[in-house]
Amino acid sequence: MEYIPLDFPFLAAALLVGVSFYIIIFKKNLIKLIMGVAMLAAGVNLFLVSLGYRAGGTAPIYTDVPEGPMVLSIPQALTLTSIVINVAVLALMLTMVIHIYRHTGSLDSEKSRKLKG
Amino acid sequence: MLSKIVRTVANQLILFIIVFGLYVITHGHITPGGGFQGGAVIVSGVVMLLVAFSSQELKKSLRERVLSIMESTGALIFAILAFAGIGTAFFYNFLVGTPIFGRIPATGPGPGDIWTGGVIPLMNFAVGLKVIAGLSAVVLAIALFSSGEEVEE
Amino acid sequence: MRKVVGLILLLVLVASLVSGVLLIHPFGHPDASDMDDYIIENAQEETGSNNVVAAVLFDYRGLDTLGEATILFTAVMGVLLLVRTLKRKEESS
Amino acid sequence: MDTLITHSSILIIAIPLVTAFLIPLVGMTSKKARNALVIVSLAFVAFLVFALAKDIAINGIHIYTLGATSPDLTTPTGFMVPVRIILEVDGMSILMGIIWSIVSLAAAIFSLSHIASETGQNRFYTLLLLMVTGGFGMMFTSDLFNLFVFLEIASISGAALIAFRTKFADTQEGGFKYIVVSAIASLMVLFAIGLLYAQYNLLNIGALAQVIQYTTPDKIALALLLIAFTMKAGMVPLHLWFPDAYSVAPASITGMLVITSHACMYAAFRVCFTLYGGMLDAPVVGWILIVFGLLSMFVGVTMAVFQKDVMRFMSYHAISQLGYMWVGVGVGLAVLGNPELVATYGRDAISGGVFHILNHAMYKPLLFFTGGALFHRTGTRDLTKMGGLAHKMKWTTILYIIGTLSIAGIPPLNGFSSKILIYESVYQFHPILTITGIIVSILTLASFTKAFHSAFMGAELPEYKEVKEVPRSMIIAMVILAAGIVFITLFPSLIVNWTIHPAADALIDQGAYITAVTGAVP
Repeated sequence: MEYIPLDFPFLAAALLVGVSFYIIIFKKNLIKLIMGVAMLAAGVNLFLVSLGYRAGGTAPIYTDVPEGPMVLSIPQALTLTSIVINVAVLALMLTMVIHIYRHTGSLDSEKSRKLKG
Repeated sequence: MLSKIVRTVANQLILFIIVFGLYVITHGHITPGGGFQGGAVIVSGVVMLLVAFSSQELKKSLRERVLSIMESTGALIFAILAFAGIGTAFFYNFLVGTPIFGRIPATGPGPGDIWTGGVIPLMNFAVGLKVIAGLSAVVLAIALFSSGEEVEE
Repeated sequence: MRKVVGLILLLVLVASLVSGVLLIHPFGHPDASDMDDYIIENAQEETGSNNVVAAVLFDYRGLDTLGEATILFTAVMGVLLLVRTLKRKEESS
Repeated sequence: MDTLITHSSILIIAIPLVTAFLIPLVGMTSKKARNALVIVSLAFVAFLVFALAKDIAINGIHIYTLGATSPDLTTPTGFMVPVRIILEVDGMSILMGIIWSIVSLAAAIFSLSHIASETGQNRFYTLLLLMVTGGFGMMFTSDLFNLFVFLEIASISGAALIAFRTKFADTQEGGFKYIVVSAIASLMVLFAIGLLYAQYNLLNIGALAQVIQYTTPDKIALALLLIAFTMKAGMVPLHLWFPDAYSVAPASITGMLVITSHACMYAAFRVCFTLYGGMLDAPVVGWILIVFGLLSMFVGVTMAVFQKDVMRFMSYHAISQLGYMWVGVGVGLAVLGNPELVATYGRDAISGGVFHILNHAMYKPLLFFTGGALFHRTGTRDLTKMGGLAHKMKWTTILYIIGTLSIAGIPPLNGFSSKILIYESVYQFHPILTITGIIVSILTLASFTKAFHSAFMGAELPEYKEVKEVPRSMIIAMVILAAGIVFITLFPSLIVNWTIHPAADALIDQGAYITAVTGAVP
């Protein structure tokens, strides 16, 4: 495909962010909350990496590449960084949820709330 | 612990996964890939072992103490490579032009040369070491923890 | 009540995000690319790496990658801190 | 020495980082060596920060380009925009750096005995040092994406440290809330970075500020950045996680978390003043900050009155005190477009807000540390269960009194000097702001007196017969901060002239920040 008339990747990223915010605001289950954060990260990463696309461009690696334009390289580096960061965040979140489940016996964010104030 | 077939296949497959991961790490500066990606490939092999065998079984061969040392070492090598350029500036690529990984490829498309990239291949190795040790430790720790085992300090 | 407020906020957020992403450049045709063009042209010469993304990661934006590696280290330390045994071993104290 | 100064900005970030990588290795062999390593590295970093501060006072903005052939070569030869990551330290950044170096050193010393009976100490100190790295990175970098990376380092290590005492359920919940909030906030920041990058293909704050147009995507990016940073700093409509997270952490970490809140606040100021600067719809954004700042002041102090948990009580006061800074700097932002008003009271309002950051960073960690000292000896955070501790813990009592008088703004102490600066300048903008500030101040004094009464005064309770004064290292840590308070109290004009006014000017003067990156203004 030579040219995509609508900004489908951008729209998909924005909608993915919207859906994940819906999950984060309305869902009570902590695991679903974590899934929401993971989806939010996926949406933002999709947005970042699609920013760098140049129509008809090749990957910015010079080894045996055909002649022609190359896609922008910085968004790819940023996305790679962001993916690793989110892996780290998810690992820590899941550990904490296991602890919360051990302590309270529930994954419901309303029920497990012990603190009042 | 899964059946004997799965365990045997996993035992053989892990070698290929490690070799492929090392290939991705080593060629990070000329082909798609790098330390993070190659490290993640190898850790996926560790996860396969974790599924095939039990976490208690795997704990015997992957000591957390060793993983912890590996991870700190990887991180330290990375930081020291960054520090080594401080004669000019932090993160200065001081190996470009020297005999070690110092060749400069011809500008424009061309076949890759492994001896290029300056500190980049070395940093890829450091990051790869770090990612392998770190993610394996996390996966193993969470698996042990959620199965009720106490993790050594 | 809380749900209504949340829904309104959500709609405002989604509307602004969608309008934001539609107002930037059309997909596949970046407006400005000075910084990236410089890197694509000079990466081979300056860093000797054929892989421009690796050059960006480890040379042009090295501190980001060091930070990224640090975050991974932090998360590993955090997870190991949280799953540690709470009883001190006899011989180590 | 000159070489050390040239590289000092990156060394300040890198030394705690490398030490953090070393801690797991050193900690395996010797505990004493590990503790000494932590303290020595943080002390050396503090020394470097002060050396850099002196250099900046003399030579102006410090700049460091990573990986370039020369550290002051911000743009590649013959090219107009910066390609590499640049660290840029001006008056405001170095003020935050000074605060962070003092508080982190005090927190590390406090931790020595505060967590001495816990397991997992190696990892505790590793994470503490990583948090120090993240904070310094946020304060010194001039690259938006790098800011995001360091924000994540600070928040992930902070969350793990909040959840340090795993045997209690509330710590896990506090840590979880903190990491969810920071993950959402930092992803919003990342989306905003994407919007800005798409239009200008730049990531450096100075270079972006030069070309920014304030288009609709820019406005959305501004909204996202402001929501994210104010949420992370604990401004009122988004503050619900704040007391839950801050009250359950070990006291030394709570002291440091307060400063990470300030660092997020600093990032918000950086975005408003430096990134958008002259293009900004200044009165609107200024009024938004003022209104929510007032709300924070009021809600924080009223919620604090009902708290029985000493750490929650202090956390709500932290929200309320943060409100003063939002109001002070918000007033300065609201008049930013008008040079006359900036000269008459805008600069003073910003100075007041910034000065209050410095003061708050001294007395709030001190108060949290005294709260931690009480918890260390009594094993409870419940104020109603304490009593008569003044007889047993004399040092803690005196230090608590210093902190209380300072937070309430009692005349000779430092809290007063910054509050009076805010009151005077803000009064010319709108009198109601000053009146609210004074009311909140009175309520603060009242609630701290009440807490003092229930914890320290009264008869000795039988269950605390055995209570002793806290160990020496905890007292040393508290005395460091109290000494900071006394120093500011004794020499307010010195502090204002040498650190506060340069910081306020650094915020107002957008051009200097841009020029340092891009060379001459076109």
